[in-house]
Amino acid sequence: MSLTLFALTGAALVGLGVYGLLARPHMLRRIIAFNLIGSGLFLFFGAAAARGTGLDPIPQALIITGIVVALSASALAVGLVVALARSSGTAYLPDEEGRL
Amino acid sequence: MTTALPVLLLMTSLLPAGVTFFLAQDSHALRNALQLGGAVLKLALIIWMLFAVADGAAYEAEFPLAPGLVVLLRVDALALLFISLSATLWFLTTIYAIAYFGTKAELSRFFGFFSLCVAATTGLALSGSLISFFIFFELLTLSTWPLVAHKQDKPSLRAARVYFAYALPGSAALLWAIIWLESATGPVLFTEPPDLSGLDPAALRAIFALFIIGVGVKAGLVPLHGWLPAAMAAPAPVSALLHAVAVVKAGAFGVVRVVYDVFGAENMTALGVGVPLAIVASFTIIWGSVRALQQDEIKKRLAFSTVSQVSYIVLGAALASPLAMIGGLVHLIHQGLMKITLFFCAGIFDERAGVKRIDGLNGMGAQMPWTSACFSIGALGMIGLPPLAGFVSKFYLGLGALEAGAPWVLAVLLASTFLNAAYFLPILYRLWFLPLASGAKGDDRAPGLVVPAVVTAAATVGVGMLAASPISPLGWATLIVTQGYGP
Amino acid sequence: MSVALDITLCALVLGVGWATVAGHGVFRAVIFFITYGLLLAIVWARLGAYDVALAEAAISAGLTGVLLLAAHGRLRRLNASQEVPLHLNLPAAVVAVGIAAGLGWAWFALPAPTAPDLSQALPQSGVGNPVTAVLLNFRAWDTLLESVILLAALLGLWMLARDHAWDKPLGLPYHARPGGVLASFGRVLPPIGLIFGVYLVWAGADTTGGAFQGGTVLAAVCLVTIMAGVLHAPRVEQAAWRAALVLGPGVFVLSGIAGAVFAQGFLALPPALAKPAIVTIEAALTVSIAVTLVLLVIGPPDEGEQDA
Amino acid sequence: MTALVAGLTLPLLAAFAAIALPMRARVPAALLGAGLTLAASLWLAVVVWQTGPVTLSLGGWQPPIGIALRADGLGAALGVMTALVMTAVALAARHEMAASVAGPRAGFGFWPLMLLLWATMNAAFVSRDLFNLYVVLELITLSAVALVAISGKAEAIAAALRYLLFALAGSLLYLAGVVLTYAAHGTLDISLLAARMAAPSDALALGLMTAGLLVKTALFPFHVWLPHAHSAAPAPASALLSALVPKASLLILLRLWFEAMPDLAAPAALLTLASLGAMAVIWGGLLALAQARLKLIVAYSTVAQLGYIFLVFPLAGGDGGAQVWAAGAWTGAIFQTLSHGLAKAAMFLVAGIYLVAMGSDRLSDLRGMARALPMTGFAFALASITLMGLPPSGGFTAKYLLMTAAFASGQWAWALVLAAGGLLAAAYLYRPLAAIFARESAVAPRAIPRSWQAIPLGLAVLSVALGLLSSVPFEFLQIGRPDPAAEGL
Amino acid sequence: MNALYSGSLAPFAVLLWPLLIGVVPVVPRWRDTALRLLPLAPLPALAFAMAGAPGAVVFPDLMLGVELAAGPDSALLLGMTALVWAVAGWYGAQTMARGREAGIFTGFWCLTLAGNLGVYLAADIITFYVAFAAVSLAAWFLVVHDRTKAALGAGRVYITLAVLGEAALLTGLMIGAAQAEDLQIATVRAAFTDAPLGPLGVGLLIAGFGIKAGMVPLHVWLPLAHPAAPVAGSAVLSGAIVKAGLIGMLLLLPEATGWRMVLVVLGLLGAFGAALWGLTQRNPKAVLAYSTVSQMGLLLVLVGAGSQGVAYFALHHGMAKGALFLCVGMMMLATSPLQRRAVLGLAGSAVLSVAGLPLTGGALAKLAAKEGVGDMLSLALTLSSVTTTLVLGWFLFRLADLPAKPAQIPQWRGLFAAIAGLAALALALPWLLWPGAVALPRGYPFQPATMLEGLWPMLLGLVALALARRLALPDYPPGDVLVFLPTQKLRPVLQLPVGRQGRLYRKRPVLRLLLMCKLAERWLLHWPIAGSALMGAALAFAAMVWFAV
Repeated sequence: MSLTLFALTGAALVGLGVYGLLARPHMLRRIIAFNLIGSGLFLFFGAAAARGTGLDPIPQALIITGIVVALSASALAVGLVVALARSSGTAYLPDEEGRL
Repeated sequence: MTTALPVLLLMTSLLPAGVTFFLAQDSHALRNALQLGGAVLKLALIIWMLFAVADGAAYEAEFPLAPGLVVLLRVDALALLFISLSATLWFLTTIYAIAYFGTKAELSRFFGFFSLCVAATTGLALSGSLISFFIFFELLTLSTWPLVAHKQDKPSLRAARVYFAYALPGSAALLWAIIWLESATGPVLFTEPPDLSGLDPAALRAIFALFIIGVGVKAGLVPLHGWLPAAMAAPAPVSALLHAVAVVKAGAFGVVRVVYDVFGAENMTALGVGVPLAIVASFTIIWGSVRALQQDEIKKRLAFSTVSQVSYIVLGAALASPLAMIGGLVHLIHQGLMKITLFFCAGIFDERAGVKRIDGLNGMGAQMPWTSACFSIGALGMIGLPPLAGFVSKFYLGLGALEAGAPWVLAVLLASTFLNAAYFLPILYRLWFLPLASGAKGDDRAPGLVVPAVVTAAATVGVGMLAASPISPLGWATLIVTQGYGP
Repeated sequence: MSVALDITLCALVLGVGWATVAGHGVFRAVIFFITYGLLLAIVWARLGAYDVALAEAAISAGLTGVLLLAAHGRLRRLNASQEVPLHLNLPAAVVAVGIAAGLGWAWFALPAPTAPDLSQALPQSGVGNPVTAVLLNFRAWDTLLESVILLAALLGLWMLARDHAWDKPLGLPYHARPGGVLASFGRVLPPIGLIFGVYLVWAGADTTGGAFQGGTVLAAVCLVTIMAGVLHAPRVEQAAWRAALVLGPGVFVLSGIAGAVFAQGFLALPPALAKPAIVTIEAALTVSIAVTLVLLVIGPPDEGEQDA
Repeated sequence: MTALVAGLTLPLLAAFAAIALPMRARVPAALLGAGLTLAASLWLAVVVWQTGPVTLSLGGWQPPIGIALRADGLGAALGVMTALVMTAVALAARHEMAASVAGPRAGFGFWPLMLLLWATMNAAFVSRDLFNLYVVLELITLSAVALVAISGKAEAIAAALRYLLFALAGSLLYLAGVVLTYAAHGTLDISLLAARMAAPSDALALGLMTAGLLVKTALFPFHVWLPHAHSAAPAPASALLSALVPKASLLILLRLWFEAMPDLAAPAALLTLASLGAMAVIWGGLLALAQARLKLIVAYSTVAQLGYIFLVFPLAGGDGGAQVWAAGAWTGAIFQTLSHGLAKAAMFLVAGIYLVAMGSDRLSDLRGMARALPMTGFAFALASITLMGLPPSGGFTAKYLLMTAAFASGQWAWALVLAAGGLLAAAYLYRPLAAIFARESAVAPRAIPRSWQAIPLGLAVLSVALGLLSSVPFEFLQIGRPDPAAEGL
Repeated sequence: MNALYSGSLAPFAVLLWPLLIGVVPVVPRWRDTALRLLPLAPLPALAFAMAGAPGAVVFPDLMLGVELAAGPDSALLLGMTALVWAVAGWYGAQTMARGREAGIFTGFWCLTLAGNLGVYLAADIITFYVAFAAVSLAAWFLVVHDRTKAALGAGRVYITLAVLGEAALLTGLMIGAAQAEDLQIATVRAAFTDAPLGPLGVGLLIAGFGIKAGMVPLHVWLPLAHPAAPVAGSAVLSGAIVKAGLIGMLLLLPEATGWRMVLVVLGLLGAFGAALWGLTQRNPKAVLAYSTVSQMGLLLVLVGAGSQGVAYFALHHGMAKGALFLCVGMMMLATSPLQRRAVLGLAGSAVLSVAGLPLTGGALAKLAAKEGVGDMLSLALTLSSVTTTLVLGWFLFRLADLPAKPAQIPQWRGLFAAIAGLAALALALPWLLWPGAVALPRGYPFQPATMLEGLWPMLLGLVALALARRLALPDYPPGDVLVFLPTQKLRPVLQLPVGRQGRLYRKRPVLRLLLMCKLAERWLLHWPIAGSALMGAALAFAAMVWFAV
């Protein structure tokens, strides 16, 4: 029951993240949304891993790896957003500046 | 030996090409020696083979690339016909080009591609399978492009662009046709006609049309001929090569291969595609002549004349009768000799007298008697004046047309003869009969330029005069047809 | 009871998640995101995945949050933090609902769970914590690449520096007020944090914890010290720091090669030597991870905005 | 096995060395690493040629516990291509660093990033684990984005950010698929997955992974990030990005559809993939035609060239896999991958030389470059031949094989795409060629050493040689092929 | 390999000799020598013909297999041709201005001569055609030699018709050869009967030969070219070259009857029409040219009627007409009234012969010709004497009026003697050949009825001439049909407006397309759009797989 709950929460988080990633043009928002999707997926994964007898350690390891990967990507992305703002004055992609 | 020879033949021009690219600009002697050495060696090899092949020998070399993708080099009579033309004219054109360019810039590049072009032509001639034919066909396109663009001025670059714009769709069509066909029949070797029963007639007709479009671009079939006159911006040796030896000939040769070695005359007749092809060829013959008549530049006029003349070969193939075939094949050689003479001379007029336009030729006959005489012989040959080379081809084509039951072709030949006369005779008239314009002068004291022209002009006379001899092009063409395609 | 707790938790997570997406203002979104990370850590704990919970709290909520906060501050100074209010984007909504619905459907469509049987393998892995066993033994290749990813991200970040600032210290010029709270905090925290971090690594072998979690704590400590001005931000040329960056992955690779030479194959650990090898690798990794994370947070060498 | 491990670890160690070592020792270390890795890749190819696919369970743990690596003909061939391109790029980059105005930042970052990319490319070619491939893909993405940003210009930052955005979205989609796959089957190993009982959720997993990989492979219409990213990067980096990076995700896509889940190859999906490929061919060609800068033309040409490869899906996928033409189609697609990699790297390296020599890559500024730098002109021309698919290049062999398969399977519309694409390629490559080979040379360009000019020429020659000597590669690619149907046509 | 040749080399030498002389002026220093050699060029042919054209030769390797041999008709005409060429050559050698032009003239004179001889010697159609082309085309140089406007204009018409004729001839020959599968003239001729396109082939042959032979309405070049050419050229053109068409008809037109009527009708039209039209001319050479058309018309009638005396008739006409043209030249060169009178006398005798004064060679020729052609045609032939007398009488008047040029040549007398000899032969040779060539009894010409039949038309002609002298005859430029044809309107037809090349690549639509692509690309670049599409694609692929599996 709880597992289903967590899994569906994970799925909903993914949906939220996807919407944020697509609908919000500010790049920092998008980085946040990206993390939201990732964590939602991991939650789903964790719920799935807990279905059997005991908690499967492999998914946990994969999730930890995934979290680090997400952090790395976020760090580079944040750096890029700052660099973009520094060079162009906005945190929007050039084609989306008009939306500000 | 039997496998080495075709490869060796290819190498005689491929190796000089490779080496020449890396030669310093000013190492003229070495470059010239390479070029001429390769040409001479190739000629020697060919003469050797001529006798062997006449006795029925065949040389073959095979290089598989991928399954179905096999480069097959094979020396048969038809290959040898084309290759001896290209080798002979290559040799002469090399001499001519060396004299023409002197010590101008970018010669290593030029001669590199020049040799590469001949290598491609050689490969084309030797191709024993459709796919190797295509490979060399493309190699030819690519190696000719830098030659057309050689001067790198605006018209040359435009010409090169137009050339590509025509050639590449053509090769796409050709590749399309080849693969379509081979997907049903397996790899097509010229020695054994493919079994076409797996394809329905409509598909076969479409394939045939694609083939003709593919090779027709190079052969300058109207309406695919637009690149040819534009390519006149190239230097004279290139025009000579393009028109007489390599490109248009490759197209015409391709038509012959397609018609006789891929489809076969019977199939072609059964499919009913021969007559449309003959009509296209006929239209090309007429149209090219009419357009030639409208040109004021010598080389342009010659270019349109090529458009017209090369279709004789196509016509010969399309008529699918032995005599027409002989006529077409022999025209392959004859047109080459005549047209190269004309282009040599046009180049000499340009180089030694600065004359590009027809009206500048007034009175040049006295100033440049050798050149003018060669030009006249070439032109008269084109008209079909007996006993020059062009007459022989026309005669056989006419007989072939009657044999094939297509007498209307005679009208085409007739009209063409007349149009040829209409655009060549005024030039001769100007050369010999009109007074020299004031200030114009020229001379032909340039043996490197004139001697090749004289040789080809003499050959134009010779092949006509000695047509019946077994070693003449006509004799060879007859041999091909009786050996390979005879009933 | 527990179900009710879970429902509440999930509702909270979803609510905060919604707020990060739909809320007004980037700063608020960042704050909500940190909150969200912490809530999620609780969810992981509810699932019994304590390693993940720790990683989520330390890395997702903590480090990512710090990164985002720092970036937001930077953007505010660059006048780039404003944003347009949320408008309904129908196509986005449709695909978002579609993806979520798909995943939801998939949950019910999943076949019966089949987990690989680790009971044979675990005793040979040299560690008691199965997650660590997976990370550093069974799927060590993943972990090795993962540490390299951090390195790659750092390299990428450094590439965003301006050329004239390349030889400057990393990050913005930072001046802590001497004697301020941060400065004194910076003197007190390091010893405690250091011990906690090392403990996490050591414990990771058998219970919850590990190189990444420990490294994160160490990184946090290090950051505070730098912010306090106790420790100076390094420069790129300083070789010791760069060596520290590659220490962990380097040791990892070399031990993998040693496995190939002396044991069954690449990355293989003979059961007898597994434990010490893992601890050594973890130690080295921790150093590298800590340094990398610190440098990731402080960012590329920069001179600030005065020249912009 | 040793060769396999060497190919993975040597570039990693070299990258670490390049990070840790001081300035003076950096480049020699990187070049040494490059040389050794090249040797390892060639060695691996030889081993695969002699003994068949090389399999390795990392740490001695069999899947599903551990991760398995397997170097088949396809992986080893891509490894060799990567090694050749990487080596060439390394050599060219050494020249460019010496000549260019790029400061110590680029000089520091390029080498480790390049070597990391190399290591991960090699990892991608041999990995059999879907999650490991996710990590690999992320590593590739981050290195690639960093390489884009290395030039430091504003448009490069924007392009890199956009690239990262697209790529991360793709990663997430792929990750979602991986999560579903593991949740359903408890394994991520491709070989084990091939033998699994299909689950309903697999459809969603496959769809998610496919879409994620498509965006990383820059298939139309998800290619929009590529041209700007590739053209904004410094030329050696562009060469890597265009020639290699999309090939990793492409390979995974192929492995998914042909090895892991061939049972799910729905005709409609295969058809859609190929249709998108066909549209990429046309669209990329048209947009390349519309560009005025050499690097943009070359970048859009990547979009087009990648499109060809997707024609393999209906030709060799699904039910077609057992047909006689499948081997040809499959090998043709890989040939396209290989020859495009070599040729495209050559083109970008030429563009890099021009940028150094002229300070611009606008076509109008490149007039007459062939006169000043003849080897570059020749290299560009040769590479163009491959991209146009003219014989006797590798591109031709690829097109020939694909076209034959198209006709043999009765799907001749794909042949039309191949033909049209070749013509478009000719059209868009003609413009730079015409400019390069124009007569005038306005500004005397900066001197470029011959040893530098020779590098792209070498690559271009290789791309042509791939066609001239295609029988050995053809055989090689059959090693360990998933669906060894009857030998080609 | 075949043997180089088989048979007697004599016919070959006959052809080779003029060609050798023709090559001499290539060397500038030898030009004058070459010109002096002109009269010698046809002498081997003459000797060969006088010997009865013995022997035949085959060169299997030359061209498509050259065969040389001459039948009786050919031999007759060969001799006549050689004779005319020899005398005209001498005239030319004497009168031609030295220099480069003379060199060209010499070369092509010899080439034309070789061709002209060749048509009689050829036994295969290729050799025949080659010879015919040589005589047709090389003669153009004789026409335009003076480079005057009239000469060049005439040359244009001449070459146009000659090329057309060549083309028609070639086509006709091909039709025959295709049926015969052989190149021998006799075989080809026989094949026309059965050839599918036989009638067309015969028609083309008639046209081709007809152009050469001045058959109405293809004769238009003749009245233009003959006056324009230098006298020597006119002489050979009118005397010898036109006979090439005739021999072609004799050799190649098959036995079948369909075409004969055509020839008869056209011949009669020419015979009478051209003669009458000659009265509209003032230039004596033009008058003579029309007379040639007229006489050739008669010959065509004879060919059509299948007369045995065609060659015999042609023999006489060739020599007489050659002499007449040369007389015009002599008149122009005459410096004293005595000389003028002598020329007039010579011309008058030749005229009488052509007109058929009994007991002249011309009368004999007519008698021989009338034999076996039927009453109607016989009457026509008789009547033709009226017009011949008329036009040639007119010619004599015009000749008498011809102003003398101040030029002088040293050997006027010698030349005159030679021409007189030619004329004398025209009068006498039919007598000598009568027994061999004609089946009529030796005494036939002397029969009073015969004589009367020859005389009354002449008298009628003289009356008509007297009348015509009273009339104010119009003065038309030569060329009749051509003058009234709108030839100028033909030129623009050949210069059709043709679009520029590369139309395929007209840029505008391409640019528009590219612009649209760029805009679409910019739209796709939008992340919300691209991203939504991406997520949608994931779902779509999933759906496709789901529904399929």
